[in-house]
Amino acid sequence: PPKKEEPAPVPAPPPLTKVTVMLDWTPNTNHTGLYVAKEKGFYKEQGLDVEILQSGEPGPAQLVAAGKVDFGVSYQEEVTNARAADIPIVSLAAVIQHNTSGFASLKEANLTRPKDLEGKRYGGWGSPAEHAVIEAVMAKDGGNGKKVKFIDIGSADFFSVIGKKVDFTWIYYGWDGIQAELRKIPLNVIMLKDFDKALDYYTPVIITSEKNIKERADLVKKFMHATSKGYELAIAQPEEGAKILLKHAPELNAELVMASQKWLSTQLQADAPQWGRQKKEVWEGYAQWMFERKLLDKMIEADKAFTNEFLPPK
Amino acid sequence: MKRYVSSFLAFLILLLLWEFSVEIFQIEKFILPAPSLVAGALIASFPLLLEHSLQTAVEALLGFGLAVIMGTCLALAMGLLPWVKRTVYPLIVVSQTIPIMAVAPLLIIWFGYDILPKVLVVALVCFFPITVSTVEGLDHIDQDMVKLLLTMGATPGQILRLVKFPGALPSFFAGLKISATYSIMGAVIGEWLGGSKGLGIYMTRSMHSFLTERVFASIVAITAMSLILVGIIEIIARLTMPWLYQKISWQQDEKV
Amino acid sequence: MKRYVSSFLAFLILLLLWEFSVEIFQIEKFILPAPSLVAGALIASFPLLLEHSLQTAVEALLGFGLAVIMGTCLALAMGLLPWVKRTVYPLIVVSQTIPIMAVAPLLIIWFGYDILPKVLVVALVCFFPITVSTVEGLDHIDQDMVKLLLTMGATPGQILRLVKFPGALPSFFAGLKISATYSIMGAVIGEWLGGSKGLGIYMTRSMHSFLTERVFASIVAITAMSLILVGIIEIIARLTMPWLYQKISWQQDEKV
Amino acid sequence: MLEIKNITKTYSSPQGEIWTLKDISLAVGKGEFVSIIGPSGCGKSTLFNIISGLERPDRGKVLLSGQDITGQKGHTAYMLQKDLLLPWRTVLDNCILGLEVQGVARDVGRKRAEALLPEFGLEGFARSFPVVLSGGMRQRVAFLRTMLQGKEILLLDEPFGSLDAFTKGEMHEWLLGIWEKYHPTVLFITHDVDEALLLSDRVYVLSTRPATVKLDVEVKLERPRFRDLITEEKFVKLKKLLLEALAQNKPHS
Amino acid sequence: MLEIKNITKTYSSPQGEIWTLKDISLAVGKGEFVSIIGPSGCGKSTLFNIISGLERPDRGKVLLSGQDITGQKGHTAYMLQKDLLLPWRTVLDNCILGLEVQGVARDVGRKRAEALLPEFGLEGFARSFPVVLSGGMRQRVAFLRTMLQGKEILLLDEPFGSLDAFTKGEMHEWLLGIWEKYHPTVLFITHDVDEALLLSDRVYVLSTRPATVKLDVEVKLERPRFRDLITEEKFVKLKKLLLEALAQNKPHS
Ligand SMILES: Nc1ncnc2c1ncn2[C@@H]1O[C@H](COP(=O)(O)OP(=O)(O)OP(=O)(O)O)[C@@H](O)[C@H]1O
Ligand SMILES: Nc1ncnc2c1ncn2[C@@H]1O[C@H](COP(=O)(O)OP(=O)(O)OP(=O)(O)O)[C@@H](O)[C@H]1O
Ligand SMILES: [Mg+2]
Ligand SMILES: [Mg+2]
Repeated sequence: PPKKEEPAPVPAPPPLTKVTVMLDWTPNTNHTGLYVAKEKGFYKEQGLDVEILQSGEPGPAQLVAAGKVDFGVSYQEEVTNARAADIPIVSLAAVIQHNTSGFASLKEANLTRPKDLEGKRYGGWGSPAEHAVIEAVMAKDGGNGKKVKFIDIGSADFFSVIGKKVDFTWIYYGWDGIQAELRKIPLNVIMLKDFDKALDYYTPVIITSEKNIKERADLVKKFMHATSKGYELAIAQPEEGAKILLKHAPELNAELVMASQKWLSTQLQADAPQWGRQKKEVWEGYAQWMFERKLLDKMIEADKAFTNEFLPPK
Repeated sequence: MKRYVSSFLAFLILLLLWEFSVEIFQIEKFILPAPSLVAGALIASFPLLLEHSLQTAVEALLGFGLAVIMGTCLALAMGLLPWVKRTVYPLIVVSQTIPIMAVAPLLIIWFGYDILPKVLVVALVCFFPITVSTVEGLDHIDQDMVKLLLTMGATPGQILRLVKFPGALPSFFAGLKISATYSIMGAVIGEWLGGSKGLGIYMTRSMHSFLTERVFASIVAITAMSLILVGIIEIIARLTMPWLYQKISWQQDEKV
Repeated sequence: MKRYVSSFLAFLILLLLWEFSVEIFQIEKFILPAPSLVAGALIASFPLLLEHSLQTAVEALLGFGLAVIMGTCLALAMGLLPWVKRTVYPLIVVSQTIPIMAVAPLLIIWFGYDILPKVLVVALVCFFPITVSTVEGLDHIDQDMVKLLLTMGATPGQILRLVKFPGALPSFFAGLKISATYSIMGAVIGEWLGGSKGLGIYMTRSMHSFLTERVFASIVAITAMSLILVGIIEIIARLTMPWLYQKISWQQDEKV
Repeated sequence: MLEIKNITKTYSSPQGEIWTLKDISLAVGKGEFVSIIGPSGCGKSTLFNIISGLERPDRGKVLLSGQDITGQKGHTAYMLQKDLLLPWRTVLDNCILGLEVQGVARDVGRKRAEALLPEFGLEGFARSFPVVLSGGMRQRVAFLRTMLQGKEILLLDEPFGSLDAFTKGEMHEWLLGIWEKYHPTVLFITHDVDEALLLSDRVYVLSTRPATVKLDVEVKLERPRFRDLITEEKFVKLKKLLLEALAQNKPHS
Repeated sequence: MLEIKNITKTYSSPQGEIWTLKDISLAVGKGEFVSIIGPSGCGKSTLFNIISGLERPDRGKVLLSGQDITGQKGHTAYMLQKDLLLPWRTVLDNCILGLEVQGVARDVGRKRAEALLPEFGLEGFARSFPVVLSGGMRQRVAFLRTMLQGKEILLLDEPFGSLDAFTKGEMHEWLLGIWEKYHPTVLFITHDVDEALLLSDRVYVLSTRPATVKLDVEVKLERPRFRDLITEEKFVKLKKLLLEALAQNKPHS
């Protein structure tokens, strides 16, 4: 029998570079872009093999700085704090353009504006920043934040406490707010960004270490290009994005993920020219705001805290 | 088995009480899900739970194994060399006051986010009971047995093999059983530090998705796995130490 | 005290090693601060640390007290009524496999946000060793002593007071000491659930502010407080049970 | 004064029924010192448990001064096989344990006990804990505790079983002295033929299980007695008698 | 064969020096059964510890067949005061412990031991663990273990001290039989005068601490001996002699 022709040897693809990303929480719709990029092979196209990890204590900031993971999902407050403590991390992209958090209460409590919160019970986790934020937001509306009663609810979730032990708490609309919609619990939410421009900070953001930027700029660029592509797809096809997220984190509540992803798809890029782009005034404004309220020991150099350099050119 | 009947009944009654109070007081399921709901979640997410459980089991077993090795070596060093015991034992006891959750982040920073830090958390949790029990076992060996072997001209190695090892075995296994109880829990704590698979991950994800019944389902899985591990050790103990479990008939009836 | 000299020296050597390796390997302080830095943080934030420690101490002591009451009552019930022991004991042992961190959020939901859930966490952590030790103490009381009192015509109350209570005391105190070791840690875990004051809060805040040396300072505080508590219990034990600590001179020398 | 009538007792164990006592009858007069001797495990302690009311016989009666006290506790002062000193009580407080149970105020009891300490060789040890006592002293504390209960009859179950031969000898001499002085009514269990003969007015020999009374020997040796009696001819003759009775119990002879 | 020459031993304890043995000399001939009797705590076990090489004397020598073995282990087979059976070894494996330490293969040792089990009343118990044995059987296992070591001299420290009087009597008879058959050289410690006389060819009486040799009695009673010997006249006479020697040790006489 004629000898079968040996198939031409396919040139072995260059070995993939191992890259790790640590999330700021359990996987949620904020992270969909990362999973999409992984699932759709955007990372592989760039020669990367990305592993996505869930975090606990401590957040990813220290791990990124210590070089234990390459990238992390963090938020502007943490990056600011870290840089003030000389921990060299840098924000590469804002995952959501505007702050989607706010003070939520049951509709029947009728707390529609910050001033209404006077004399009400706030359920928080006891960080000094909470006091400052509440006072700032209420001051803008002519209210007195000192009149709010603070109650520690720690790790208890929104739904187990609201309307019982406390009147309002601080939530991310894209997760808890959507869950409330699904449960048909009507809420009033006072969004932070509507009342104090300084509080319209970026949360979450994608970070890496200064060392990576200096020594492995190419890798950072490849990672961010693929990630951008992932988030762009999530913006364009939220249902597809949600499905991919659920495939990688099947423990999540599917209904919640679907609804949340749809809501977020309009928030991710929002009014920015491009997904992920950050503005210096946001970084400086928030740092200044923190410094003024003694939440920071020293002022940070805002333009070192973030960079847009690794986003794909537009 | 028979002697556990009454606790099992008590447990069933507790479950029923729980089921009915949830019903009667209309407790919302995200505050306290009814046992039936938990059972449902257990069944519905069984394949997923199994997958995570396997990861946790691997971590727990590796950590447990590491703790057995570390604990036994340290206990032997302490049991055989008094100055090691005098020096190390107080430090080990004091170290127990350090909350593992406070040290765990350091483990992650030092050893990365892979399986290693989880294994180390399990080992840290498990190693104390094993060490303490084994040291106690070695301490309580009848010194006259050692003396007897000395009169026979035995070497230190023979004394170790013929008297000290077997004499410390019951305490050693007692320590193993305590450690086994905590090993799965240790792995879950380790997973809370970060990772991508395991019951601890399943648990936090469920918690953050407001799926309280799944949180309970994972507690059930943790307990079941712990009990299985303890059971396995009990079986090994019985096989290793038949003399301890031999039925003692009325001693007076075997007269000279 | 003298017998702790060698461990203390070993501890100092460890500290020195740590100090120098941080120096030599240029380990960044947010990864592992040098002991001198920790000492500095300890001194600098002493008043703050003291304030938080007081809160934690109050929680720990209340929880510990609660555990003593719960544990003793349960142990007495189990020690005196065999059917209670047969039913409850296995359940208690199995309950030890449930990670406290998994139940803690429920405590918050059920018992509010005040000091109570923290006290409960401490009590849950502490109550197991106390119960188990006391039950064991009651189990190992010489039944012939009970028999002796019966022949004297003693009532159950008299037997309890004259034989069972004092006979179980040494085990009871052994359990107390183990519990005391874990009580401060329990309070810190409780505080991690949420709160506004206490070492646990101080610790998470320091962690989130990347002040790792303060995290270590709080670990030092936790250890110190635990040791003080254990010491206090040791003193109480010595005062309560003078017969246990009485110096035994060579028994052969007190011949008839 | 104490009469035991046709006592029978069977235990059930996982291995089946254990027939311990079979139709045992014996009597102790007032001020008499009576010993019971018998092989290990024959049921001697069981008999005492029945007399003291700790257990009930299957059949038979216990009479004290003609009154039926079967199954009633508190009529006798029982000194168990072990000394059973409570380690957490001082010597003095161990002595008054029985009085305390009876409801006597501590102070009263302590005074009564303290007066007797020298005679029991316990002077200066009132406030010591039992750990520091030697074996012989422990037995004397246990004995004082038994005496102080003020019961009409003392049941002593192998009080010197755990002592070495020399201490035992001393205790014998001491006990003979105490007995001369107070003449308590004593029922005494022992394994030791020499001990039984030296101390008693009468000796019952029990058989192996199920125990029956094999022999009932009057010990007609004049009192006061001393230790040297052991090697005297009359004594050795009685000993031979007892040893033979015991040997008949052995399964292989 | 075994000679002990001018042995002196002092312990230091927290309460000061304890002078245990003072210039003790004694000798045991080949095939002789020699007993040592003395008050509790006088230093009998200490003497055995020195002979077996576990401890060193302050002064004096231990000679075996003329050879100085002071402080050397492994020349004697020592049966300690407790039976010290290893609970995790079967009866058979307990018996061969000494052989195993000497490096004899297990199989060889087991065969040798198994052949002797019937004679030691242990037939059918080869594969049992010690928990199921009675006190007398335990002592026989310990004795077999000692014999099997194949040493020239056996040191037995109160082997029957923990047995009750009846079991003890049976063990005496059994030991007399074994001794008739094998004629081992034995040095035997006891508290019990009857036991010493019944078993031995010679008895040394030690004084209280510091122990010296008070008396050295040849026991000229014909062999084979049986238990009834105890009540015979020759025996009682010797007993009186020993008891008197012991009584002289008492501080209060
Ligand atoms: N509670 C019990 N249940 C079953 N059997 C028992 C119980 N108490 C004693 N026996 C059995 O009854 C028999 C007699 O026991 P007892 O303690 O009266 O003997 P004894 O003559 O006092 O022995 P010793 O001389 O060893 O003290 C023993 O064989 C024992 O096994
Ligand atoms: N290691 C030791 N350190 C200090 N003193 C000791 C030591 N060993 C024994 N002694 C003391 O030496 C004395 C003799 O002890 P030994 O055990 O030889 O007596 P014995 O005659 O065997 O007593 P018994 O008949 O009770 O077995 C005792 O008073 C004891 O207190
Ligand atoms: Mg008895
Ligand atoms: Mg001795």
